Amino acid sequence: MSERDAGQLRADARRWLEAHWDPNRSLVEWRNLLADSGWGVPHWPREWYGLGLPVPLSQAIDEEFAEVGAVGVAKAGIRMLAAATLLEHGNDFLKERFLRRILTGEDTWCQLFSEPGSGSDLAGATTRADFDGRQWVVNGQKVWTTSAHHAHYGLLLARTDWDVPKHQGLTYFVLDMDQPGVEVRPLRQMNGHASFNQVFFTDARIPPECQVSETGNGWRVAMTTLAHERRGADALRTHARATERVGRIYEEEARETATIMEPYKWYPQRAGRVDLVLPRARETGRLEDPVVRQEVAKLLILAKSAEWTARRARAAQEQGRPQGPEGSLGKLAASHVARAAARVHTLISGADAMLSGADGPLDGTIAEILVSVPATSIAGGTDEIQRNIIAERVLGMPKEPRMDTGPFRDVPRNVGAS
Amino acid sequence: MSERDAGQLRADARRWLEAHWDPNRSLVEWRNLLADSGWGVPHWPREWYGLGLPVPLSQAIDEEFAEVGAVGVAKAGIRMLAAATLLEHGNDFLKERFLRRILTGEDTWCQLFSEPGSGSDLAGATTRADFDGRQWVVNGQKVWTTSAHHAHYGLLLARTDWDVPKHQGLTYFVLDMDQPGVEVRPLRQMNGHASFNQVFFTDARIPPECQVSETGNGWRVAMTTLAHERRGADALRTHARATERVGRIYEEEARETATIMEPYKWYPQRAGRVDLVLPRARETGRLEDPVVRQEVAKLLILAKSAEWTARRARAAQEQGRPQGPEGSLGKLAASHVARAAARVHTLISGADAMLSGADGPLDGTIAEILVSVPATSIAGGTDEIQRNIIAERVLGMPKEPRMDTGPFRDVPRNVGAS
Amino acid sequence: MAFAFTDEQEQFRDIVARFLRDTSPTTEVRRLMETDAGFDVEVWDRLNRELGLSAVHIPEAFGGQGFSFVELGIVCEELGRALLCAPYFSSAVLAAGAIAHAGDDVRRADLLPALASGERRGALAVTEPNGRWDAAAIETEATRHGPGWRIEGAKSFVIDGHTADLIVVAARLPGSTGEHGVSFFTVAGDAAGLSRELLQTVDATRKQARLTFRNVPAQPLGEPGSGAPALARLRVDAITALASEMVGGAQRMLDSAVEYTQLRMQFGRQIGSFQAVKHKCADMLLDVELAKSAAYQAASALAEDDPEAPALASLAKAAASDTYLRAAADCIQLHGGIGFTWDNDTHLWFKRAKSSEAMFGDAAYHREQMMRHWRE
Amino acid sequence: MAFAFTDEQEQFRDIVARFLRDTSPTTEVRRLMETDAGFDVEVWDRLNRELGLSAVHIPEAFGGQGFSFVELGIVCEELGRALLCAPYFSSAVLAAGAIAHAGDDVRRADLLPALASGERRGALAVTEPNGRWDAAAIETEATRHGPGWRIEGAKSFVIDGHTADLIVVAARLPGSTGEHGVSFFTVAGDAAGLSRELLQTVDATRKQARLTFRNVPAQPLGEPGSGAPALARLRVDAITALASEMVGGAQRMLDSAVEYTQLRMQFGRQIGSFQAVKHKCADMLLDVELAKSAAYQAASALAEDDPEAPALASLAKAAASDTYLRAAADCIQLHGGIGFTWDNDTHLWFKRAKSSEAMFGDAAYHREQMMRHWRE
Repeated sequence: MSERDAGQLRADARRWLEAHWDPNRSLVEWRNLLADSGWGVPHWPREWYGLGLPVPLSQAIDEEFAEVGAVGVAKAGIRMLAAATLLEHGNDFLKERFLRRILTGEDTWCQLFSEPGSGSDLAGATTRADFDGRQWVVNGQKVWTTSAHHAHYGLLLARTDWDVPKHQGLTYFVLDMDQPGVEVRPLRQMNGHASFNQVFFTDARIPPECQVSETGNGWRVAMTTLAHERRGADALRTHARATERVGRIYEEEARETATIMEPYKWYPQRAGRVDLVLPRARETGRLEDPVVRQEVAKLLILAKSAEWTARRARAAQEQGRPQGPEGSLGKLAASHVARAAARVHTLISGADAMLSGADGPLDGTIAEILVSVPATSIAGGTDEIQRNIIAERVLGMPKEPRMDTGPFRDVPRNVGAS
Repeated sequence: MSERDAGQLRADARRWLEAHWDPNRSLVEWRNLLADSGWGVPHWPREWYGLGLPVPLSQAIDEEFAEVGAVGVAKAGIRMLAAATLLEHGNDFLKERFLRRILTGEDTWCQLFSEPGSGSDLAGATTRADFDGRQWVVNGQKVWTTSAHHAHYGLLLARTDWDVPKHQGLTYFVLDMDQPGVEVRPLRQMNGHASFNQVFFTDARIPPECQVSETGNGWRVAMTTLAHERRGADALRTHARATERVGRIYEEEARETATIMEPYKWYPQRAGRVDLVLPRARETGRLEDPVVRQEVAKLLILAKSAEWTARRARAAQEQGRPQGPEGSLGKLAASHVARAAARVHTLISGADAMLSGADGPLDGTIAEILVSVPATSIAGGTDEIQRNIIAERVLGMPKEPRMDTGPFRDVPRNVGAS
Repeated sequence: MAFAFTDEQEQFRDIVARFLRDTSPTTEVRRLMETDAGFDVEVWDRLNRELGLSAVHIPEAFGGQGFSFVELGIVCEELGRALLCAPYFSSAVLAAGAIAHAGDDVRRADLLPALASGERRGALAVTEPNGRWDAAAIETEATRHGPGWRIEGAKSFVIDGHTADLIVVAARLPGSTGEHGVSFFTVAGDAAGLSRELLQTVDATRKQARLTFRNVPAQPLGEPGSGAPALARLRVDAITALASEMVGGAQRMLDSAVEYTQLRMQFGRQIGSFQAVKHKCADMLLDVELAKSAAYQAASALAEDDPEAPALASLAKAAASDTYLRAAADCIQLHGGIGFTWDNDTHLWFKRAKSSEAMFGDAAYHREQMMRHWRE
Repeated sequence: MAFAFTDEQEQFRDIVARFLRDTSPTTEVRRLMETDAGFDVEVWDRLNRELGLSAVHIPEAFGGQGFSFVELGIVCEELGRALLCAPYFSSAVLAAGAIAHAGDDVRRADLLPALASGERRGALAVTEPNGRWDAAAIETEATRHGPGWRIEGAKSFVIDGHTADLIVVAARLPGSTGEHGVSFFTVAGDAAGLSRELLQTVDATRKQARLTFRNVPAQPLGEPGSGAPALARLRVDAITALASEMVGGAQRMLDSAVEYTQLRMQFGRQIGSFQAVKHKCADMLLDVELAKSAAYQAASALAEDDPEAPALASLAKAAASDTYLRAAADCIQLHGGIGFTWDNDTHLWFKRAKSSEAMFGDAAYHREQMMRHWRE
């Protein structure tokens, strides 16, 4: 599409917004308008609430929305992973049934992949779904489920065949969370927060029409969901701002955002809060100590280099270059940065590093950093798994001999892990 | 044996030494006397040049020798590994033929185990020995062979059966180094020294009576040799002193020692020369820098803790306690110490760290440290191999699945590596 | 000095370890860390009645068992391994140590027996809100008041200060500065004018308090104003005992990691069979053994009044600080997601490690202390 | 600033890389490092005639191609990767840089074209036997002598100083101290009173010399005595270019390790399939990519006259120092025994890494420099 078309499109968007945007509408009413008009997700197909535009152009439209401060469709949380997955793999029934209420934000979703017995090894899931002739019956347990306590639906990966290799025995479902067979319990972390849940299934039911993948083909569909997870995280960030304007719709959106962001409020501390290091070192006077300066410098070198490396990766992509190794390195770098930051915060804080809550430095923020950082090198794939991926996919090094290629029934696994 | 017997024994030794010790004898003449009398290796069996005494008592005798400054049998180098191996596994012919000239020092030995294609994986040796009906014919290559250029005999591990698992197809031989089929070439290291050799075999010959192990049982015998290697290193140390007295025999012994020690002259630099760190930091004034003090302190903490850990292991053994993990950790600790020492020497030397030889600090010693330290984490088993050993043997962690358990012929291996 | 424990010492260690296995399972640790007092009176009594642990290193003349610092180190190491919630460190190590080093025989005879028997619990108040641990940093003042003395000032980071029967306070004479004019005084836990508030701490298994003294009656320990040497010696005791405790905790983290990685299966294998996991455990073992050697060396140097003891104590504390935190962090890492949960026990040791790292000076501080001894 | 190379820059890199693959195989590196001159005249000519590399960043007005420091960084990165033995760094980066920063247009027009064409080779003599690289450390004196000037003193660590046609010397006016009174002078390589001796260096692929000036005739570059700012700017150029060279070398070490561990079999497997080896390579990659980003950032900051350039240059040098040495040491380690032999090429880069680490200030020095910029 040419410059001219882009300009034309922006004009159309502006005209449409002038005609319809009103901060005093209700959030759902407005978003239904967006769904009907296609302006909410212009890169989606015309038949499903979109305009079938290429992503770059849809960004132009986002800018027009930002221009007038117009609220967009519900983007944050797992719901966008659900939408992307259903758009790519769902049948018309599923799209018809779920997509609109995803966009309006009326439905919240959660992802039911990880299990106590299969963390690094997602494909080793042992939650089972058995077809009783009328519907699927689910038994087992999932864990690390964000928002499960208020989610309406879950994206479920369950084992439907135990006699084939593990990747071939999984099926992908949409599960209705609001039923007796589903129990959600909060999972408390070592930093005191409970941002995740455990989900227990006892003869939970799934009607046949809520099966997303063909039986045994769930892993491929799960790959789609995981591929969109990064973009989801970005959406989360962009979503975080744009919440300080007046009007009923902004209040409703702010409430929605608050609920969605709640589980993530300690994430900045988990990353080590490098931003606090220099100010703290100055205020405490520790920056006068050359030994402290060396440690601060090591951290800043690491953090800045990691940031530049990420930018370099994005810049190269924007130039249409094949993504270099820089991309896949970000997560591993983040672990180093977080650990180093925790070390330096401890060094700077001295005895105060022993104090938490209201007694602790920065009203407990430093303490929260110290007890949250260990999650960085684990959550979303441990450093060890990242190194395997980097070595095999980026450096092209040979895989290790595998012990789990036979029928899943015979693969040694955790018994009653939790 | 009781205190009394020990006293009696010391008295006998003293009396014998008074009667026979004479610094103006030739080294070989004296050592033949020791072999005939049994006083040279009292812990060896009576029928083979010893007195059949327990090791502790033989140490008492060593002390009596030291007392009068009497020279002992030839101990240093590979020859003592040869002796220990032959005593344990050799037949009478082999003992008769080799042991005496080992003790007198007339014969020098070398160890022919490592190959270019099998370093960490000794049992993967591909040097072959084939029996032609009259004798064994050896073809292949060995490497990292100390003293091969002046050795009379070699302890050879060669493959005699390719159709069984690798540990079962090896045979242990004594090889006469002085024959046309054996070519010795020096192997130069990155630090410029050439303390090792490569040894090439082209139809080298071994008479059947020089086969030490049964055919295919060589690995077990090699284990004995390797087990004695540590003690051998100790002997080397103790041997290093006691060479500054007058008399023909001392001169001959000094020459012998010089030849044997020659390949090891850079070993102190390889270990990092921690002893030089504080003096250098003082002389250069770098110790005034608190950042340098931190780095020196980290090194000293590491080095002293490693030293104490080794002492703790020995002390526990002397108390007859089962050896704890401390023992097997020494080599891995030494790698950390050496690397840290090289780092600190660089930090202390500043721009001078770029200079070597006569232009370099301490007449090139610092430079030699910097280019020798990398050997510490490789020679005698890489750090990676050490960690496997520690994890499996000390911590009892499970072994990795093995890919090399089938017939050796079918095991993937290096082709023409060197 | 080639350090090795005697058979008697090894047996003693086994007895302490067995007692702690029975009395301090993590269920108990979790129960007690949620309480304000932070310890179980009955277990405290048994620990003293049955094993006499508070008396271990106190001279027989003052109701103790008269063992050396090596035995005290063994106790601390096992306490650190089991993470026992009890005022042992505050009372038996710090308060008793201060009295032993600063007091004359009269005060010793007066105070030590009750601490040795565990009948009374002491606490040491040296550090102030500035967090420093050296004499020069002390601002709390002790002033004559008729026959007695009065204390005015604020102390912080006082371990078990909110529950102790007896507070040993470091204070300075009015107008004095630096090392001069500083010495110890004793104050009753329930003295008028003393207010004590529990601090919120990263490590809930060891309680700390902020103490405010408003004209609080106190009795001097030793010659008022000349306690700097006693304080210096006490610091060496404190970091040596703490280092012993820390290596015990580090060993527990290693044991836990090795055990879990052999239970946990992923990709059809025990994760303990993966090289990355094995090598991390091997590195932990080396790390822990080195730190142990340093702690043992420091303890036996103290036992033998070796003049090197202060340098060796700083060395041991620096080694233990780095090692314990690394071991705890690695133990979490090797547990994966489960290791970051509240229900998994690893974080209890991780938080103790983090807190101990900062207590009485961090690794960088003690490396510098060590180098001051060895500079010339 | 989100840094990315343009397509033109990537093409330029490919051209340089291809040229170096042809002209600087390790057989050549090994041959040349054994010679005193340490470079091949014919390759030097081709490098300038065919690619004009010495001219890349020199203004067109003075016979250069007028590209930015980013292109210079690309050249240095590729030279470091290939370990080319040539006086590029000494002449094109250091000597030409000094003339460009310190000289007036007359001297520039007089001197730069010959360096840009490679027809003459320059060297920079700033550091003295004390090894320091700051103005205050300069003791060599420049004194007026009739119409001209004379240099008296000793310089060391002068890269290619024994073969250069033109020496750019930093010297101070008699009686001056600190930054004041320091400026640059040019001296002919064969000037009377100049003695030059080759130094024995850890890194034989880059020659360094000790220069002694006894009343040597010299021409001033810019106003005598006021060259401190030029020297300061030159230091930023030097460490940025060196950092670029170093990350090129580090990348080569990674490539070599990845290649070898897939060829080498032990225990019936490619050693590259062992997790310990894979994870070490993954860590190397992260390390190298981070150091590259820092080097690119510093180069583009210089290209854009960003006031942050000095801080970013120190950051890049510190990162490159740690990364290059680690990468080279890991590469040796991953080669096992063979990696420690003379015949294996790894040690050539290891020695360059070790030497570059100490050149123009080590990592700790540059971390401190960086913090001075960011302190407030």
